[in-house]
Amino acid sequence: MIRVVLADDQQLIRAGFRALLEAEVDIEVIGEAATGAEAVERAEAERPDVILMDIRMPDGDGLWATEQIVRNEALKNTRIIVVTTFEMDDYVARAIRGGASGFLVKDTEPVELIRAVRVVAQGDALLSPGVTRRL
Amino acid sequence: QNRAQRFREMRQAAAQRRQTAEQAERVRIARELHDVLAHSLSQINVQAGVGLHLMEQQPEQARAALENIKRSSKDALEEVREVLGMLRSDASGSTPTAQSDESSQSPLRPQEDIGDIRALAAERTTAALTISVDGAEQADVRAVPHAVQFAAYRIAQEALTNVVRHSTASDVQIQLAVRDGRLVLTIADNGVGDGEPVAGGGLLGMRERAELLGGSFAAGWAPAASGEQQTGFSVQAYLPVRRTS
Amino acid sequence: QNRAQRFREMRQAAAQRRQTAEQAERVRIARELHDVLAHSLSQINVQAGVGLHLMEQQPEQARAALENIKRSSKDALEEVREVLGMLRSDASGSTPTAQSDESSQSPLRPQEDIGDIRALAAERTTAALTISVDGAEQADVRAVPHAVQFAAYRIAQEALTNVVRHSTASDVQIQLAVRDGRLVLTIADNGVGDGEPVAGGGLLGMRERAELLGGSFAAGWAPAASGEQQTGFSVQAYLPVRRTS
Ligand SMILES: Nc1ncnc2c1ncn2[C@@H]1O[C@H](COP(=O)(O)OP(=O)(O)OP(=O)(O)O)[C@@H](O)[C@H]1O
Ligand SMILES: Nc1ncnc2c1ncn2[C@@H]1O[C@H](COP(=O)(O)OP(=O)(O)OP(=O)(O)O)[C@@H](O)[C@H]1O
Ligand SMILES: [K+]
Ligand SMILES: [Mg+2]
Ligand SMILES: [Mg+2]
Ligand SMILES: [Mg+2]
Repeated sequence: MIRVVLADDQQLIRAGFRALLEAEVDIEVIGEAATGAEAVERAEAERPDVILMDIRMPDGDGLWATEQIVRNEALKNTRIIVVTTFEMDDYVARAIRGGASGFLVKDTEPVELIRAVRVVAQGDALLSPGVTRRL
Repeated sequence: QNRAQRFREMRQAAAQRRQTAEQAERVRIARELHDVLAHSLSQINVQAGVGLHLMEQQPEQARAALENIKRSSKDALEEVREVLGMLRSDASGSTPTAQSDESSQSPLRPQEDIGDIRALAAERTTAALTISVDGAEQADVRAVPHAVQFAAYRIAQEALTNVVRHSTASDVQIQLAVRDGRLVLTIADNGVGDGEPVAGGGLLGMRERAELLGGSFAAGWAPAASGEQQTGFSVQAYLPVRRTS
Repeated sequence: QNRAQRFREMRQAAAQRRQTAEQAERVRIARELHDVLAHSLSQINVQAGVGLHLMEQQPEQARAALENIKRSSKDALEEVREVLGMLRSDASGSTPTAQSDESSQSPLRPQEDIGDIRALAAERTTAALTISVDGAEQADVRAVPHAVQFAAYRIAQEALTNVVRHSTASDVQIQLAVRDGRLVLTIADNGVGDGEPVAGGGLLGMRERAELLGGSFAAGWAPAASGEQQTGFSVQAYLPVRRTS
């Protein structure tokens, strides 16, 4: 079972991703967070395999939370996919530098998102094509 | 000829200033819209995608998605109308920002000024963090143009956000002074650390604000001096005080 | 003394020009956004409503609605991204824009022209709504300057958005003609209703577009004539055809 935490301040995004992922036999959503600080908390409490991490959140954004989680030795098996509204160069670069395993925009196809979760859970890195081109 | 050339130069300078104002305005609007619109649209897109993906196995998901979309598109529309209404009324606006009446705030109107930095500091003060503000009440500081005051407020706000987020500091000092025709704003903490900071949205935004006003910006760790002095992170902005009247 | 005063006046004039440029820029961005985004969002809202309404009897309608919503929210997002990207790069931008070359212009670049009105009409046509376009191919109409063409396109687009949103009409007629040095654009529907419309962003934007070009604008219900003639809502813009080259 791939255990996933969803971090996004938009409730409808969390609900959408939850419905999507819960429907897969090998994936379960074990927690949600609406702020960066909560994401770090959830990560420490649940030790998920994968976190889908929004960037723009109150109280510690997703880039900060990513850095905190990556830095935490106890969470070295937790992979982070940054999922955000904009594929902005500086965000992408920072997310990757900060230790995220992948970067997706929110309007990615559902099948792509599910695939990304599986790929990253296996320990592989993932970059959306638009991003790799630029880096 | 000499006169013609002077005139041409004057015109060029004016055009350039105009351009700068336009650009500043664009950046500001871009920021606002980023928040308002893109988020609603991506939320709608996710909902539609999920509804479609799941509708075979879970038909009720399609209904839920449509209901959510209906509601959030309506909310977003109202928000767009509000923002645009305010852009318009600002633009046709008789009185730019004479009133400092908070209740009449629009998201796009610069209203906070240097006087509000004190409240900001009080808000962020905790048992573990003291914040002092120096110079905010001086007559020459209070007299700087509103655009500069607003920029100073935002820079102080963002710098304090960074202290709370990134710093081990127990004390922050905010200082304001007018020197050589510039407002000098310093936010210095006593946190420990080193290395070049990797600029994110916060430092970039602060720099942008300063440069849009024709000023300059610096941020980083104070060099750890001869054993005694404590190191700390500081942010400094120099904002030219051009008189508009 | 005289010199000091002249200098002060010059400075004031420059400040005013700057202000005006800012305001013009805001209005321009506001208008574009209203048309581009309010438009997508309201279509999305209508789609969701229709999908929900029909999904009991015709479950496949829910799928169609979700598909349309998914596509249009993605398109709109891309548009927002493009606009924001360009606002950003413009702002940090190197070269101002001395050229008055319309086609090489920014994000908010006028692109559509009168020729695109036909496609717009086709897009909005449904079983319950026919839309005809008259005069769009006439040589004198096609020859009007691009800024005027773009304004005409946007006015037609916004008027159609209003028909879809507010009207009971089953038929819309769009007419274009050049008369007395002006492009005359009429969008008239056969919906039923009366009273002065309360102008929102749509009618305001249409008027602004017309007036910015030195033209005029009117909208409202046709007077219900002597029993025979059907009443309807119509929008009319007169856009001067000034030659730019
Ligand atoms: N007061 C401070 N003390 C220590 N480090 C700081 C301080 N302010 C900024 N930094 C460093 O500078 C970096 C960049 O700050 P910046 O505000 O640009 O981005 P951020 O806070 O990480 O993210 P955001 O885009 O949300 O502001 C921070 O990540 C941090 O490492
Ligand atoms: N074709 C039409 N048929 C009937 N009423 C119309 C028509 N077009 C406009 N109206 C009326 O005029 C009003 C103003 O239209 P306007 O486009 O300015 O604002 P809106 O459509 O209500 O909102 P928005 O700011 O999103 O465009 C509408 O609310 C409606 O009552
Ligand atoms: K599951
Ligand atoms: Mg967010
Ligand atoms: Mg920051
Ligand atoms: Mg309208």
